Amino acid sequence: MIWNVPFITVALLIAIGLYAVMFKRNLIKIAIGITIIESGVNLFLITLGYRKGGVAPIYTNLPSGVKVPEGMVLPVPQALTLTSIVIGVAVLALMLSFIMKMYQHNKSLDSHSRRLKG
Amino acid sequence: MIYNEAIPAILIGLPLLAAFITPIINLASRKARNAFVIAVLAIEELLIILLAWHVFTDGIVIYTMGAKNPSIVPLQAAVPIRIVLEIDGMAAFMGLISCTVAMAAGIYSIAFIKEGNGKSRYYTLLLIMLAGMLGMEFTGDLFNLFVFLEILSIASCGLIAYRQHADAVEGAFKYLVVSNIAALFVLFAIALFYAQYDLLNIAAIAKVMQYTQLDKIALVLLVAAFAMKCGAVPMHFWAPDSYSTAPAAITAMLVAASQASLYALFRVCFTLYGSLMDYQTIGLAIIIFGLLSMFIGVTMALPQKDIKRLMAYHAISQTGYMLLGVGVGLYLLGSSDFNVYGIKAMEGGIFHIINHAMYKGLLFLTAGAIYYRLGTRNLNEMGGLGHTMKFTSIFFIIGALAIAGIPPFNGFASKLLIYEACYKVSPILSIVAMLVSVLTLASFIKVFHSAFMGPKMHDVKEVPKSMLIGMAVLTFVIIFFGLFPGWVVSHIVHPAVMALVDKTAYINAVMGG
Amino acid sequence: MNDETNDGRMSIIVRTIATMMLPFILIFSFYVIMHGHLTPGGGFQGGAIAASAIVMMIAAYGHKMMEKRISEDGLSMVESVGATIFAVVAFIGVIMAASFMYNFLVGTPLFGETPPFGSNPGILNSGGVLPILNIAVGMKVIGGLAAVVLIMALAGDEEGDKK
Amino acid sequence: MKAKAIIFVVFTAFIIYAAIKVHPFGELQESKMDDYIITHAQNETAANNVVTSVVFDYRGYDTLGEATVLFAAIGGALITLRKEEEK
Repeated sequence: MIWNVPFITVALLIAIGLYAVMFKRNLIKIAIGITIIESGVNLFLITLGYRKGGVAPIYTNLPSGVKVPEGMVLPVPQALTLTSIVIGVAVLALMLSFIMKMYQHNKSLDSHSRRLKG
Repeated sequence: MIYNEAIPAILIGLPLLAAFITPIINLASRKARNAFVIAVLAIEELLIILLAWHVFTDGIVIYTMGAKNPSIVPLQAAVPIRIVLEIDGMAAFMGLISCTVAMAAGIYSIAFIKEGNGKSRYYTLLLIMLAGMLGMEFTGDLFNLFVFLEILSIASCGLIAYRQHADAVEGAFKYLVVSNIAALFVLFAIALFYAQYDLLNIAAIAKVMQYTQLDKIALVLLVAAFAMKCGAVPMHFWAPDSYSTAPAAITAMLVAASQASLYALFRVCFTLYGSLMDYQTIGLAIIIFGLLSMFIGVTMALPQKDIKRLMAYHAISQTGYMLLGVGVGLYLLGSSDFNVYGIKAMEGGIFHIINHAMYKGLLFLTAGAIYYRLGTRNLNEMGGLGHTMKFTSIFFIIGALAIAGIPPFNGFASKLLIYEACYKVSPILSIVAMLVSVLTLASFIKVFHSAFMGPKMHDVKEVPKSMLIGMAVLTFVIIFFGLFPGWVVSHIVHPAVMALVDKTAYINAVMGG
Repeated sequence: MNDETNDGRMSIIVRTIATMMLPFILIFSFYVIMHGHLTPGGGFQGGAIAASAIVMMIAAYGHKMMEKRISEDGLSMVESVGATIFAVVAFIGVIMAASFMYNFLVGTPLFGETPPFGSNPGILNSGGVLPILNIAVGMKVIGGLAAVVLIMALAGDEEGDKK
Repeated sequence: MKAKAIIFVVFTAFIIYAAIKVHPFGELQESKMDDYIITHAQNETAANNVVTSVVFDYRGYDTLGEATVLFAAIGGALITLRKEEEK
């Protein structure tokens, strides 16, 4: 249970992000909140794939004495995280350009200045 | 033909490749670009019909990405390592919907979207949206489902914001926030599965699923996420904003997109969890969501002045019918009554999915046609359009009668199945469903009256041919389904329902005996 | 970004150092992309490094000046070409009667060598289609991220003009 | 507002509960798929970096999807911020 501190940290990170999305009115803060949730979920995936004492699963100049496969961390979560980081970048780029456009129209970053919610 | 087995990959790969090439072709000529996009969409339609025919006659089709022999899953280490596409009856059924709507929307957009420096990107994103829907429906892998969910929602957001005015960007932003949070829930649920089973394949997880507490949490997250994305009632707030501000062809696509999420919801409930979960509770929850969606959607629709907003609320209400039908089926699954009328309820619900995509798509396209000529969506500023826009008004009448469930159109066929089956469970369900239908009819009579009837107010012409063809495609499907409901149910809908219910067949196709 | 005068250009020190750093950053990004199948890194990481070099130039010289050198259309063309290469490579797998995304280059002279099992110093000419896909993704990311930053800078500018 | 707060609290509790319930940090329950990939990646994909071979070979289709996401997002951003204002 106490060894689960990394997971609990990740869960708290997700909760912080969710708080920002649900209760903040500033659009930029909503975008930041989503990015925090994103990072939380990515970290969750990475921490799930950790094996005690494992090294990165790369054979180039692998230190001798590393057992294969027990001595390596899992590669699949890292690949999934890579994919999801790229998706996160894409979402962030799109979200920021929406925010810029809305700012040009409304001259305000407050989501309540119009009927926007969520 | 040797490429026959490659159809699933081509179906998803072709629109992606076409989307990447479209900006390059656009440099050469705009006409060539239009022809190219329409040709791709037509090929897609052809291929999906071939594939669906194949699936309905021979059963589940498997395609392993990157393997030497794609049609069998190499079970190294006793689990599938690579991404597997698995197309069963339900997936092929949803693919038919997506391709048909995309084709209609693509043809419609030739004239509807004015030439400008955004149009080549518009088509690019339209193709990506189609690929996203097909990818979601065909995939047999959970993480892949997440990736295509994101593709779908990002492409849709870019298109919702196409008009660039404040409302459109706002609707797109809202949709992006909602769908991204939903996608992250899905990713968290996938991580929970991964932690326990070290698997990502849906069939493989379903086989070893133990229904631990983590699995229950994952179920709640998945159901919440997909319900959020398909616009069922507690999470419906994004739907009217984004539906009403997107260009009409995109709104038709959005309807199909929300149904892809609905498909994912059904896939999770029936295949991933299946017999493990408590059917009655989940079924009852879905029925309640369905009833709420139906009722709240239609009551919110009645006072609307904006024609597309009104239709968007009706879309929420119609989603309720699908949830009701499938929820009743789920509620009865496992009991002895299931074979008697549980199947019928599910047939109704599933049949309603395709019907709704067709007539709601058609209605949004007619609303777009009005907007194209008048430049307004406000019902009070319309009137007398029936004098000049004859074809559009005929299409509107067909769509409106179909949505209200008037025979001989297709909405009647599926609603009748739902009424009959629900009556056996509880008469109240049927009564509410019928009441909602009556209110729907009333609402559309109001629209018809204020938009098309009355004295000639505007001097407008009929819309261009390509828009009419786009609408005619959907109208043709509606009339065909309305005239031959028995054939459609037994040849297309029934295999889809059986594919959804039969979890073991889905698992065995990947994991072997 | 627009704090300074002179069309958002930064001071001469920043500009000179940015110009000096540019080739090094680009070479490093190329190294990361090309060694993606041997060492940590890959197409996305290397592409992001190169895109950040372009963003650095935009920040140092101001987007008005950079717009003359690199156009948004050119960047999105680079992106399209990268994505097309990726999809075409995926499709060649189908045409070669195997499957979508099939690694068809293993065993051929181009990138076809298989490294010995276990720890080894790494062979550049290995990995099958992996290096090609890394380059494709790298092109995509360079074009895409740079185009987004450029167009955001331009859009922000337009709004400044209106005030 | 109150409903929102309740949803938030329930949801946070949910996620933290999940985090506690997951296997202890660093002690995997099951690693069949990954062990196979680690031992066979060099042979099957001819690459030393196992993560890259997962990204581009075993799950290359996901990466195609990821490239598409980036492409779509950038297309969307360019559409949103393009110059002409269409009525």
